[in-house]
Parts: sequence; C-alpha cells; structure tokens
Amino acid sequence: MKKIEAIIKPFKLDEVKKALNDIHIEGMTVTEVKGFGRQKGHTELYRGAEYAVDFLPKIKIEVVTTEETAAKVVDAIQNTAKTGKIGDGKIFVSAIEETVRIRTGERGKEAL
Amino acid sequence: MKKIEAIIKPFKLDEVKKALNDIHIEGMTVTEVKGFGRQKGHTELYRGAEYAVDFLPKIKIEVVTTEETAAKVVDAIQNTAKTGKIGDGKIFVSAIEETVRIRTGERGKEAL
Amino acid sequence: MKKIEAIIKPFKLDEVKKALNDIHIEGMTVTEVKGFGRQKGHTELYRGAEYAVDFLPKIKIEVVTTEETAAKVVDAIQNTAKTGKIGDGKIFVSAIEETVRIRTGERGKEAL
Amino acid sequence: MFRKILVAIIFLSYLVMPIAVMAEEAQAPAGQPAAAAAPAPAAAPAPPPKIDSGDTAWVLTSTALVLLMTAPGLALFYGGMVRKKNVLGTIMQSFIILCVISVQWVLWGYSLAFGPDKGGIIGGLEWLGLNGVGLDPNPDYAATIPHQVFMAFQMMFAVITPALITGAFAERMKFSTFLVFTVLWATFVYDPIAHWVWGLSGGKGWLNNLGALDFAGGTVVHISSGVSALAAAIVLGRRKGYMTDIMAPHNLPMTVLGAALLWFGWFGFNAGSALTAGALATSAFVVTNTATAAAALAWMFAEWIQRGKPTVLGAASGAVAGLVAITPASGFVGPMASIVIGVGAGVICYMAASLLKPLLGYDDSLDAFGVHGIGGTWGAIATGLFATTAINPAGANGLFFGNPGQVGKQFIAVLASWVWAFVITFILLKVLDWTMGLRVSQDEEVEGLDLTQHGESGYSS
Amino acid sequence: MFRKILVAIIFLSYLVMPIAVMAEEAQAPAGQPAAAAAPAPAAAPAPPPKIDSGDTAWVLTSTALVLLMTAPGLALFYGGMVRKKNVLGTIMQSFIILCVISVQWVLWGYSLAFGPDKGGIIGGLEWLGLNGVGLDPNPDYAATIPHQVFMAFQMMFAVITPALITGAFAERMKFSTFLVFTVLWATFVYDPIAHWVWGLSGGKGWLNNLGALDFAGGTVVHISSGVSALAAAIVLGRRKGYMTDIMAPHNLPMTVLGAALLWFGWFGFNAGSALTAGALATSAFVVTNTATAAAALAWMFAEWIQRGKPTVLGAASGAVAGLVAITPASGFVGPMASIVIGVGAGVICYMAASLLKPLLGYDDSLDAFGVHGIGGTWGAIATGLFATTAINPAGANGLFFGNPGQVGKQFIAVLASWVWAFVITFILLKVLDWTMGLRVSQDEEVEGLDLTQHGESGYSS
Amino acid sequence: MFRKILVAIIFLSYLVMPIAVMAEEAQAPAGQPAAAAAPAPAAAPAPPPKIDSGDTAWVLTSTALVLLMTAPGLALFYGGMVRKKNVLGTIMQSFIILCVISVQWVLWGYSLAFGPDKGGIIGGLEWLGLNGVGLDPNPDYAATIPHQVFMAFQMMFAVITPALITGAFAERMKFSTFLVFTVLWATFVYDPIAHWVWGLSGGKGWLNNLGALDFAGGTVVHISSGVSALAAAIVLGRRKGYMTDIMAPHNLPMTVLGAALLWFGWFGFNAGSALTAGALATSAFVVTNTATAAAALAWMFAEWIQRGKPTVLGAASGAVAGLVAITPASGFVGPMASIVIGVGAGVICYMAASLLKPLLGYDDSLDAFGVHGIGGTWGAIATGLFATTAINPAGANGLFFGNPGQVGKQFIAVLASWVWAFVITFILLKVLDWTMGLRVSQDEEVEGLDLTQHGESGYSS
Ligand SMILES: Nc1ncnc2c1ncn2[C@@H]1O[C@H](COP(=O)(O)OP(=O)(O)O)[C@@H](O)[C@H]1O
Ligand SMILES: Nc1ncnc2c1ncn2[C@@H]1O[C@H](COP(=O)(O)OP(=O)(O)O)[C@@H](O)[C@H]1O
Ligand SMILES: Nc1ncnc2c1ncn2[C@@H]1O[C@H](COP(=O)(O)OP(=O)(O)O)[C@@H](O)[C@H]1O
Repeated sequence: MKKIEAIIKPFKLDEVKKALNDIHIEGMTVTEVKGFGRQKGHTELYRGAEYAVDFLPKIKIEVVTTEETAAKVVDAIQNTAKTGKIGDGKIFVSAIEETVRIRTGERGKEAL
Repeated sequence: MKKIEAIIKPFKLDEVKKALNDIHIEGMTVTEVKGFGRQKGHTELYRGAEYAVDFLPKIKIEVVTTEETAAKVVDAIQNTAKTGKIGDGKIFVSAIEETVRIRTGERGKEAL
Repeated sequence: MKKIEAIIKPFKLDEVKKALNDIHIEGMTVTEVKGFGRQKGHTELYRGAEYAVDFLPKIKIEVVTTEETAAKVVDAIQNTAKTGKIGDGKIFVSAIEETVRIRTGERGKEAL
Repeated sequence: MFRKILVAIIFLSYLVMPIAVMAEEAQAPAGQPAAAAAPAPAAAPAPPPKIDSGDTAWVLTSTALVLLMTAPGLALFYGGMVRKKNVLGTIMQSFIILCVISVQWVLWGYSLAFGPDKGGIIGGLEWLGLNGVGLDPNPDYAATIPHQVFMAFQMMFAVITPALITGAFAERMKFSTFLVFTVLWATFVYDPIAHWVWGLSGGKGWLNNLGALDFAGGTVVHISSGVSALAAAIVLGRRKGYMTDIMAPHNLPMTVLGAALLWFGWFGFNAGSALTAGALATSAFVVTNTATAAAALAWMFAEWIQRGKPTVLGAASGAVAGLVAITPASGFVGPMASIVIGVGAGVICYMAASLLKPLLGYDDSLDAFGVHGIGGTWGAIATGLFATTAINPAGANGLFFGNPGQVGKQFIAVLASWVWAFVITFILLKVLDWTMGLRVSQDEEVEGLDLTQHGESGYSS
Repeated sequence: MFRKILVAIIFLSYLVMPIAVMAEEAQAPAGQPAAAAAPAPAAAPAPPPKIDSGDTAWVLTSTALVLLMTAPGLALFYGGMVRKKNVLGTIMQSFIILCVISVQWVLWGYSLAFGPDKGGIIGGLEWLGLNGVGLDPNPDYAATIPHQVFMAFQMMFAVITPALITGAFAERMKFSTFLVFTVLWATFVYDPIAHWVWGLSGGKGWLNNLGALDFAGGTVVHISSGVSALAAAIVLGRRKGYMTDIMAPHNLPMTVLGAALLWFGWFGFNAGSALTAGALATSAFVVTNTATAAAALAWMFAEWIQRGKPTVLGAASGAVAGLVAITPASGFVGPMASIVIGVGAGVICYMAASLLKPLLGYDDSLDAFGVHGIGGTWGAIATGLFATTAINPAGANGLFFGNPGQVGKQFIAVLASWVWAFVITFILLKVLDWTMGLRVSQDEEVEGLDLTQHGESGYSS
Repeated sequence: MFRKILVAIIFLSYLVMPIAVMAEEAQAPAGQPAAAAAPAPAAAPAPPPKIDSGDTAWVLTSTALVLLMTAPGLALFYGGMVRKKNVLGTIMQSFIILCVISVQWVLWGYSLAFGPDKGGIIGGLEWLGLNGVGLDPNPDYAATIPHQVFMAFQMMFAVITPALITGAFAERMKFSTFLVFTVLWATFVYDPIAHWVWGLSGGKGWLNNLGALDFAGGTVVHISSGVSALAAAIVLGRRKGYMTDIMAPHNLPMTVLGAALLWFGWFGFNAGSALTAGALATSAFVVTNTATAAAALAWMFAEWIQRGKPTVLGAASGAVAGLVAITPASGFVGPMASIVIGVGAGVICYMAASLLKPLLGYDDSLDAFGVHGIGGTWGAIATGLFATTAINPAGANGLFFGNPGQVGKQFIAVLASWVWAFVITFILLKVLDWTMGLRVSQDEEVEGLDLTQHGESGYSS
C-alpha cells in the first residue's frame, strides 16, 4: 500500500476532496500545517514592530491506498490543487506496510 | 524500526495512552486532525445557510518503536480505540530507517 | 529521497529554520503537535479539580530531501534543537518513493 | 411532537395578542402622569406621588445593569468554564432565559410576585399582562419612580435567578426540557419566594412580615437558585467522564470578562435596590465593592495557601462569591462589616466548591450551589449579624448591634427558601424527567450541546 | 496616491485648527449657564430653561450606552459572524466609523441634520463646528438638558447608522474606499433624512411636519441603513465562494456578546430618546425589552419549526430584529403591543434572512438589509398600527386606536427613506467604484482583509 | 515562606476585623442624612448640604464606569496584546489590582490622599478605615452627593492607575512580588500625588495651591503610571526574545473590545469628574469623545502614511492615547481644542511607541509609558495651552487665551509627578528585586505566566 501525502493551499481542499471522491477514495485525513518554501510570506505590523511571517497556512492531506490506485490519486490531487502560482505545494508518496481497521480488526486492503 | 500511525476518536486518547504505557511505550506524538471516511458528518445551520461538515475531528497518534514491539502496539491500540461504531479509525504501519534523540545524539533503538 | 521528521521544542523552531536555510533547504512543513515522553507535564488547577496534563506542546518539522542531503539535515536539526534538557525531541528518517510539485507536475529531485 | 405543540402555541398566542393590546391600551396609564393628575380635586388628602428624575435615571440605569449581568455577564462567566463543544449551549441558556422570563414576567410573573397580596403567600392575578401597572409611582414599592421601572428592575432579578441554576446542569441538559423547566421554576419557585420576601401591595409577604432582612435578594435570588441547583445536580446526575476526563475551562479570559461584567452590573443589583439615588444607594454601592474585593482576595489566598498557586479562576469565583454574600446585607451594613462578610464568603465558598463538592460527589458543574447556595446562606445569616440601623433606619440591628433575635429571623427565611426551593425543584425535575427526559443521550453529550441541540459550532475558521 | 492626499489633508487641517479653536472659544457657552443667565432682566417673558440633573444624568448615560452599541457591540456582533481572516477588518469598520463620524458630526454633520431648517429639507450651516451649540438647553430639542448633550446623543445615532451597513459588504470592501464612502454617506444620506424626521430648529423637517411618527429612529437609522445595505450588496456583488464555500461564523460567542451589548445599549437608544428620565423613558424601556425578548423567541421558534433546531445565532438575530422593530414605536406603544411587534419582527426578519435572500440571490453577508431594512420597515408601519396617545400625548393614535390615517403617514415616511437611501447610496457606490474601486482583489479576498488591508492577524499564539 | 506569611496576615486581619466593625458602626453616618440633620438649630449659618439625586445618579454611574475601565476594559486591552501563554497572567494583574486597591483605599489610601491636609504634602490618618467618611456630602469635595460616593469614585482612579503600569512589565513579572509592589506603589506614589493635586480637606495640596489644572487625572493617573512604567521597564529589563522572536498580540479582537470599553468607561472618568450632572459634565463628555476620535484617526493615518497600512491596533491605541491626553483638559477646553489635543496625542504617542521605544531600546512591552507617560504629559501641557474660563469659570485661561503663566504651572506639575513617580518606583523595584526577586525564571518566562504563576491555561478544548 502507498501513502500519498499532499501539501496544498487551504482553499483548494474542497475541490481536492471532491476529485478524490470521484475516483472512489473513501477515506482521508487532513491536518492544518504551516509551510515554508519559495512562496514568500507577509509582514505584520504591531505598533511599529514589524514581523516577517514566512510560514504560510497549508493543508496536508493523507490518503492511504493500494499501489494500483496511488497514481490516480496523485494525478487527481495534482490536477485539482494546481493554480499555477508559487506555493501550490507538493505530493509525497511512501510505502505503508500494514493497515488495520480499528472497528473490525480487518487488515490490508480491506481495511482501507 | 516501525512507525505506527493511528487515527482514532478523540475521546479515546486517554485510554489508548494508558494502554500504550502498560506495554512500556514511553513516547508518542499526537496531532489533532480531521478525518473523512464512512462515518458521516453533520450539518450546521446559520441563518438559513446550511453547511454539510463532513470532516470530523480525529486524533492521530504516532509511535515509533522496534519491529518486535510494533505488533503489540498495533494490538493495544486496536483493542482500546475500538467502540465498534463506524469511524473508529485506522492504524497504518510503515518503516523508519533511522531515529535520533536530539538531546544526546543517540541513534537507533537507544533513541526511542 | 528521504523524509526527515523532527519533533522539537516550540521555541527552537526559528533557530532550526535558519540552520536549514543555511544548508540550502528551501522547503519544509511544520505542524503543531503534542508530545508524550520522558519529560513530565504539569498540573492545572480549577476550583479544586486538579488535572495532570502530560501532553506537552511540540513542533513537528517535516523535510523531504535527497539521500545525499539527508544526513546534513539531521545534523543541522540535532545541533540547533538541542538544549540538553529532557524533552528535546526526536528525529525520524524514512523513505519517500516519489515527489511531485503540484504547480508544475515536476517529479523527483526537481520537485523538491 | 414538541415542534407541533410549539406551532400550535405560537399561532394561538399570536391570535390572542391583538385583543390584549386593545384591552390594555383602553386603560393605559397617562404619559406624563404627574402633570395629568395635577388638575385633580385640590382637597385630595395625599398629593399624587411625584416622579424624581434622578431616582428614575438611577433605577433605569440599574435595570440595564442587571440585564447585563445575565447576558452577557453570566452567559460568558459560565460559557468560558465549559468545554469548547458546549460553549453555545451554555451561553444560550442564559440568553434565552432572559427572553423567556422577560415575557413571563410581563404576562403573569410580576402579578404573582408583587401583585395584591393573598395571605402573605402569593400575589393575585389582578396585574396579569401588566394590567394596572402603569407609569405613575406605586408608593407601596417606590414613591419617586414610575411603577413600570420598578417592575422592569424586578424583572431582571427574575431573569438572572433561573440563569444561575444553569451552572449546575451545564453540559448535559436537553434544551427543550430546559425551556419548560425555566417557565415552571419561575412560576412555582421564584415568584412565590419573591412575594414572601418583598411583597408589599395590600399586605406583606410572610417573611417580610416576620422581619427578615434581605436587601437585594440573598434569599430570593441566591438561596433559591443555589439550592435548586443542588437539587438539579442530584436529579440529573454527573456528566459522563466527571472526575476522570479533563474538563478544564475552555476559555478563562471569557470567564473573567463575565465575572467583571457581573461585578459591574451588580452595582445596579444592590445599589439599585435602594430605588433612589442617595445615601442608601451609595452605602450599598460601597459595601458591594468592598465585600467583592475582599472575597476575591480571600478565595485567592485560601487556594494559594492550600494548593500552592493563586488562580485566576479562583479570584474571579471569589469575587462572585463576595457579590452573592453581600447582596442581602448591602443596604444594612457598613464598609468594615462588608470586609468581614467578603472574606467569609471567599473562604467558605472556596471550601464548598473545592472540598465539599468532591467529598459529597455531586456534579454541580459550575458550582451554582457552592457559590450561590452556600454564599447566599452565609450572606443571609451575616446580615443578621452585622446589620445596623445606623446605616438604614428602615432596617434592623443585627446580633453585633445588640439584637440577637435578628439572626433567628434570618434563619427562618433561609430555611423556608431552602426547603421550598429544594422540594419544588426536585418535584419539577422528576416530573420532567418522566415526561420529556432531562438529559441528552450519551452520544449527544460526547458530541456536545452546540452541535446536537443547536446545530452550530462555537468556533470555526 | 491615497497616502499623499492623506498627508496633505491632515497637515492642512491641523494648521487650520488652532484658528478655529480661538474663534470658537470667543463665543463659547457659559460653564454654568443657568446661574450665569440668572441676573438677566427679571421681566423676561420666558425664564431661561433650567438644566435638570436627573434628565442630564440619564441622557449622558444613554449617550454612552449608544456609543457602546457601535463599539464594541456591533463590532463584535458582526465580527463574530465573518470568517477568521476578516475579523479585524470587520471590527475595524465599526470602530473607525465611530471615530470618523464623531469628527464629521462636530464639524458639519450636526449642523446639516439639526441646524436651522432650510425648507424642511436640510439644516443650515450656521452650526458648523458646533458654533452656537452650547451648554444651555435648546428648548426646540430638549428643554432640561444642555444642548451639547442632545448633540452628543444624536452623534451616536449618526455613528451607528453607517456602521450597520457594513454588514452588507463584509469580507470584501477596500478599506480606503470604505472610509470615503462613510463620510459621503453620512453627509448625503443620513444627515438629510435625520433632518426630515427630527429637524425642529426654526422650522420642522418635512416628514416631521407631515406627522409621521419615529420615536427613536426606525426610518432615520434602520430603514436608511438597511436599504443602503441592499444597494451595497447589489453594487458590490457576491463574495467569492458565496453559496459554495463554507462561510460559517468564526466565533459565535463573540456574536452573542455583541448582541447582548446591543440590547443593553439600546436602552439608551430608545429610552434615552425621551430626553428626560421619567414616565416616557420608562415606557420606552419596558416595551424595548419586551419586544426584544419576544422577537428572539419568535425567530428561534420559527427556525426550530421550519429547520428542526433552535439556533443560538437565530435567537441573537431575533433579539436584534426586535430591537430594530420596536425603535420607531418605543415611545408610543404599550407592553402588549410590543409583544406583537416583537413576534412579528422575529418571524419576518427570519424569513427575510433565510428565505428571501437565497431566493433573490444577493449577498447581504450579515443581513443588514434583512434585519434593519425589513425590520425597520415593519416597525415603522407597526407604529402606525399600535401607537396610542394614552402612552404619549405628544404622539398620535394608530390604526387600532381609531386613526387609520397614521398608517398612511408612516408609509410615506418609509417610502421616502427607502427611495432616498437606495438611490443616493447606489450613485455614491457607483461613482466610488469607477474612481477608487470598491472591492479588494480576488487574491486579497482569499487572503482576507486582516492581512491585506491592515497587515495584522486577529489571532496568534 | 510567602505562603506562611500570607496565612499569618490573613488570620490576624480576620481577627481584628470584627472589632473594627463595631467601632466604625458606633459612629456610622445617618442613612438619610438630609432628613436626619433637618431638625438642627434653625439659625445655623450654612444649611446642611443637600444630596441631589441626579448628581448622585450620575456619579454612581460614573464610578461603575471607571471600575469597568480596569476590569474588564484594561484587562482585555492588555490581555489581547500579549502572547497566548501569558493571557491570564496579564488579565489577572488588572483584576487583582482592582481587588487589592479596593481594600487598601478603604483602609488607608483614601485617608492619605484626601484626608485632612498635612502641609500640602499628604492627607492625615484621621480617615483610616473610612472613619468619618459618611453619607452626608463633604462640601470640600462635592456638595451635592454623599461623601462616600466621592470616595468610591476616587477609589476607581486609585485602582486603574497601578493597573496601567502593568503594561510595562507584562509577560515577565513574578506574581507575588507584583502584589507587594502594588500595595507599596499605591501608598507611596499614588496617594501622595493625588493629594498634591486634588487634596482639599482643611488645606490644599501643594500643586493644587499652585494653580496647576488637572481636571480628571492627567498628572495623577497618567503621568504617574506612565513614568513609573518607564522605571519598571528599565529595572526589569527586556523580555527574553525581545526584538528577535515574534511577539504578535495573541487576540486583537480582545484588545479592541478592551479599548472600546475603556472609551465607554472614560465618560465616567472625565465627565464624572464634574461630580454633578450638568453643563460641565456635558462639556467634558463631548470633548472626551471628540479628542478620542481624532486621536484614533491621527494614529491610524500617521502609521498609514509612514508604514503603508492603517492598522487596527493603531486605531485602538490612538483612541486610548486621545483619552489619556484629553483627561487633564476635559473640564477646561472646547470641542475644537479637543480635536487639536486629540490629533497631537495620536501622532505623538504613535511616535513614542514605534520610533522612540526601539531607538532607546527599553522593553515597555505594551507601551504604558509611550501612551500614558507621553500622552499624559502632552495633555497636561496642552491644558495649559487651550484651557479657557469660558468653559469652566472655576478653571483658568491657558496660553492661547492670554495667560502664558498657566503653561509654567502645568510644567511644574508635570515635572514634580515625573520625578516623584520615577524615583520612588525605581527605589521600590530595586528593593523588591533584592528581597523577593522581580522576574520569573527564564524557564518560567518561556513556559508562560499562566502555567507557572497560576497553574492554569487560558484556552483549552
Ligand atoms: N522539501 C520539502 N519538504 C517538505 N515540505 C515541503 C518541501 N518543499 C516545499 N514543501 C511544502 O510545500 C509548500 C509549497 O512550496 P513552495 O516552495 O512555496 O512552492 P511550490 O510548491 O510552488 O514550489 C511549502 O509551503 C511547504 O509546506
Ligand atoms: N484511506 C485512508 N487514508 C487515510 N485516512 C483514512 C483513510 N480511510 C479512513 N481514514 C481515516 O480514518 C477515519 C475513520 O474512517 P471511517 O471510514 O469513517 O470509519 P471506519 O474506520 O470505521 O471504517 C477517517 O475519519 C479518516 O481520518
Ligand atoms: N517513540 C516515540 N514515537 C513518537 N514520538 C516520540 C517517541 N518518543 C518521544 N517522542 C516525541 O519526542 C518528544 C520528546 O521525548 P522525551 O522522551 O520527552 O524526551 P527526549 O527526547 O529528551 O528523550 C515527546 O514529547 C514526543 O513528542
């Protein structure tokens, strides 16, 4: 099994979720994160103290899926999360050795 | 080494933590996440605008441990996090190649 | 490619970020997490109800990088995040099989 | 089913209303009563009471201040203390009580509590719908302000009292049942006790007659709500996870804001109860502030000494305890006595909330009993100790001023309020439990009142 | 460029000021006018009006209360309803309007609205810079309080009115354009309408002359702002993501806090409008509270019946709707009528916000039109139904008290305000759109007003 | 050890109290003094001063408003500006000062500040424990309201002044030391300066005697606190991470709420200082509002021009700066002058906070010195420029009204307050540093005051 981790712009979450649903991905886990990269941040100003905030709000989506579907997931995310502007984010793919559904104890693909 | 990542229902965290302590797991990292899956969300209503919120609050627990202990960890989590109702969550296991304890620079098992 | 995940003390984030910049790491993703380990927590007191809070605020930094740079990243983090006191945190290294830059569709090293 | 009944009731009342409007206006009070009444027969024995603009300004202001105590004051004080998932449910309870009782009071509550006395037990129905409650002063209650200001000022007391109880059943009560309970409780617990202590129209309420002192509502407001809170905590039972899960307040700045607004509003409550803007209001104002400050310090130091840290929630809770305790005494005691009353309140209520409650094991979630029941009782007794006619000639002396009998009278008033409040509340809740159900389901309790009762989240992004 | 113009304006005005100061003081009003005026010729026909301390205390208090309505009241009510990224931008709009109009009013606003009448249409420029607006009473407006208190009380009305509009264009308006719009709107919409309804110095405003009743600002404040809000929602267009993205309120406790402060402050608004502390203020106070409570319940029950849940935002919105609707009627109707007005307001505004708006598709983001435009219209008409001279001899009877003609007068007042407010606002916004631009860019809208307009975040850690 | 001392002190004082109670009551003031005093010898030269209900209503209201300024006003204004981990510690400082000084003032503070004059330097101990401070008016201070209202009104000034200082040492001071400092500072800095400026019983304070004008506390409240804040910032040193870490305000809506409540409450502060409800209160009210609005705009535009964005924190800070600057002038100047004072305050305080502070490098964390020290100084001097007897015959003319000498008097008052406040505060803090320690440890500073000083978290879930 593969885990696809994507860092995307927050306002793209809804679209990405829909795209994944369309390819029958039925589960995912989402985390609010802060990203640092080429996209530059902003400065904030409080009574003359100027702070450069270079961590930007991003959303991390994690989907665990079978090897076969993994490529489709990557494509779906890449297509929908893309705006073409710097800061669109990354997709990382890694291996998952085992999956368990807590409710039933099912393992492997059935657990997804 | 293995990393066990479990997505569980928030109110189960305390129990799971205790169960892990019982099998001598001395460290873990916990993140507030939002989950999307078979468990359906709820709708919220604000002056007639009805929003379907299908991301549900979940807790992600990450434990890195030795290969030997990994199975025990999975079992401990599965047993305590289970309520039998949809949405109990998943456990994912993957490989960790190296671990470092920042304080001492120890590596590998000693670092856990 | 490797993913380096480090759990550090929150007030060390700025220093670590600078150290990574110095070795030309241009991207990273940061999450607020809670850690449980040897470092003990604190108790809170509300009208006589005493709660032991043993999850401590920590920061998780994730950097995906090439195999060659991975060791440098680990060292940079370990050196700067270290205070020598319990609770400094851990660094975990794992394998990443593929990386995609959403904006361009680039893959592999170019996507970092 | 509840929805259908609602529909019926609402449509019915809406039909009835316009008729009531016309009826009422037909005998409506004159706009400028003093002027209008002037050309009356010159030989009239008593001149028509004249409205004093300063007194009216003060009581109008005080009325607004007491409204502020319930919402946002109490709403935030309580709202900050619950878990995030119940913040709206908790705030809503105070807010909607303000709405419900504002209507109940105008329709029948005021008449029951302050209407023409029936045997010292209850007011008559003569003043239903504010019939006859006009803009001329009613000298039985206050000779220099329009009768309706007095009515409105008292309304705010009738509002905050049931709102105080909500601290006991926080985080687990069904909203629909809660609404019904509120109306019943106001009618069967609050209105009678208010009549006993303050009823004066065409005969005194029996506790009033007895000579028990209660300047601004120690028995009527605090004991009645606090003791009912105890009954509620017992009947509803503990929250799921009580004593095991972490139930830390989700937003203490909100709680402190609420406490500070309570303090601010309480000047209306106590000093407004003088119903004039003069020496008595001043005295009540000063002792209110002093007792509150002393109680906050006392709770803080007591906790500091006993548990090692001076907590912010402790200081805020102590302030509220001091406000509660000084309430019955506020028109009868001097500043030094108020320090003693305050320190006593801080220490006693601290012990009630953090020692007595865990000992006995009931889940009075936000210490409505610990602060209002116990603090109100201490205040009522302390009034019997420290009252002096040097401050208020219309009052009485207490034990320390040579009149030990006053303590006995206070004791009877306390006892009567305790018994009535506990028994009636207990019965009301039991009946509601059998009929509508008091608590939300376990799953709903876990998910929180905000989503399950109201379909909303307190905080989003 | 905007910055440079700013610099110029500021430095210029600062230069001009000291001159104005001296000019003003030269004819400044006496500190203790009554005393100073006393040794005037004894044969003077009318004695100099005497300041009443109680009335003054009440109107000073009321003025402060109405200030509280805008900031923090409305600022938080609206601020809690937007998304996190726009909380400061939204709060800032109310806060800065308070600052801008406080200055505009002193410099020219008061003169336009209340200054010597010019043909019933507008006030003259005689009172620019408060020239001649002193500390003696002006009996045209209020005989027992200093003229400047009346001015200050009215100032707070001029402040809150444009602030109400901001609910319509929340989350997308450019701050610089918004500032300019505020000044223009106050000058060209508010000041004239206020004059029509309330102008009394040396001639009556034309709606006043007509006999339309508006006790505390149903047309002047609520219709004018609500209808302008509709125009703004139409001209600015919908927010990006409207009807598709989740736009849940980011902090409902903040909204409830704001609503409760509005309720509290509104006692100053309505009961303060009596300009004396007596029977009329009392009556206004009581009906304000009653209508508000009834409206909150009505909205809550309407939503409960129709959608299945009683929401907290609904109850808070209903309360505001009730406050709006009772405003024009508050000095003319009795308590039972106020319940009818309140229930009507709750149900009608609920339907406007949750049925009418989605139907027509405009994005009146925080329902400024739905609540103030519709609720204000209902209140103005209802005044024509339920007004009675039994409450206020200086008023008039309404339809239900035998005077059907009053409804017609109310209708004209409503229509005039609707047309003027809509047309002028529409023109102002179009012109500003062509010149300065009304909306922030799409990217800025996504990033939020807080960062892009003000360089700040509402919340950090 | 601190805990043990606490126990001892508390138990001791509790024992002593009941005795004090009796002593006090023995000579307690009459409840209805006017009535009681009436049957006095008819030939008495001066009639007993009569309480005016309107004036009393206004000063009672004002007293409550000034309480609101400290908690929740200032508590939230400051609380929102610190980092999340220090929110409770910061709020607690204001809240507990309210409690501590409320007691200190009643016990000895009022006597030192306003008691029978000793050589123009300090009040005597005759009024310890409010001995002799009764419910009859004291015409030295206010002829138409009970003496105790005046005492309570002044109490609230004594409360807010040390609370203002806490902005300077936010996020790093030890709570126990802070408590001791507060009591000492009130006694040795505030009480004497208050006496110099306002002492009038049996002899004038020396600055009063000199003819320096300070209507509502420019020197007494703002310079004394602001300059002490500078001393505190210097003695305590910078926060760990100052100038390197991000220290953004954790909750700006909270700060704006605080600022708005300060504005609202400040009407009590300034207009209440008239001690009557009439022309003078009105004038003070109007100039307070105008100066505040002008200052908020000035700070906002100054920052907009210089840094490119109009910030919300800037507007809120500017409003507070305007309130500070108009305070000493509020009973002596007209509306146009108040605009000049306000604009000056906005620009000057902006420069102090955002240019001067980084230049000199001290860490006045929340700009207590920049706003209150600098703004108060500007206001005191400006009073000498713009004061006119046309507004207040009991005042004096300033430079622009032909009396250049007044500026000199103002300057002396400013200088005296600066020197006294700085020197005594410096000494007190140094002594406390050697004995108890001023700062929390580095680790505690990193963990935050909430957990380390109070064992609580501001926010949970
Ligand atoms: N090497 C990396 N490891 C982990 N996360 C990364 C890495 N590089 C980028 N990211 C994440 O991706 C986000 C977008 O990256 P950025 O360089 O700003 O733009 P782009 O993806 O368009 O090149 C960052 O904010 C960060 O969260
Ligand atoms: N394929 C997946 N990848 C990542 N997370 C998942 C996946 N499927 C489920 N989850 C996580 O597990 C949670 C529970 O899943 P759900 O389908 O609701 O119930 P169940 O675990 O009982 O089948 C989800 O809320 C989500 O956080
Ligand atoms: N086995 C583990 N798996 C995941 N996270 C861990 C593990 N052990 C420790 N951590 C994380 O590292 C943090 C620091 O660990 P701790 O034992 O307190 O101190 P130290 O790193 O100095 O040994 C913990 O708070 C937790 O977040």
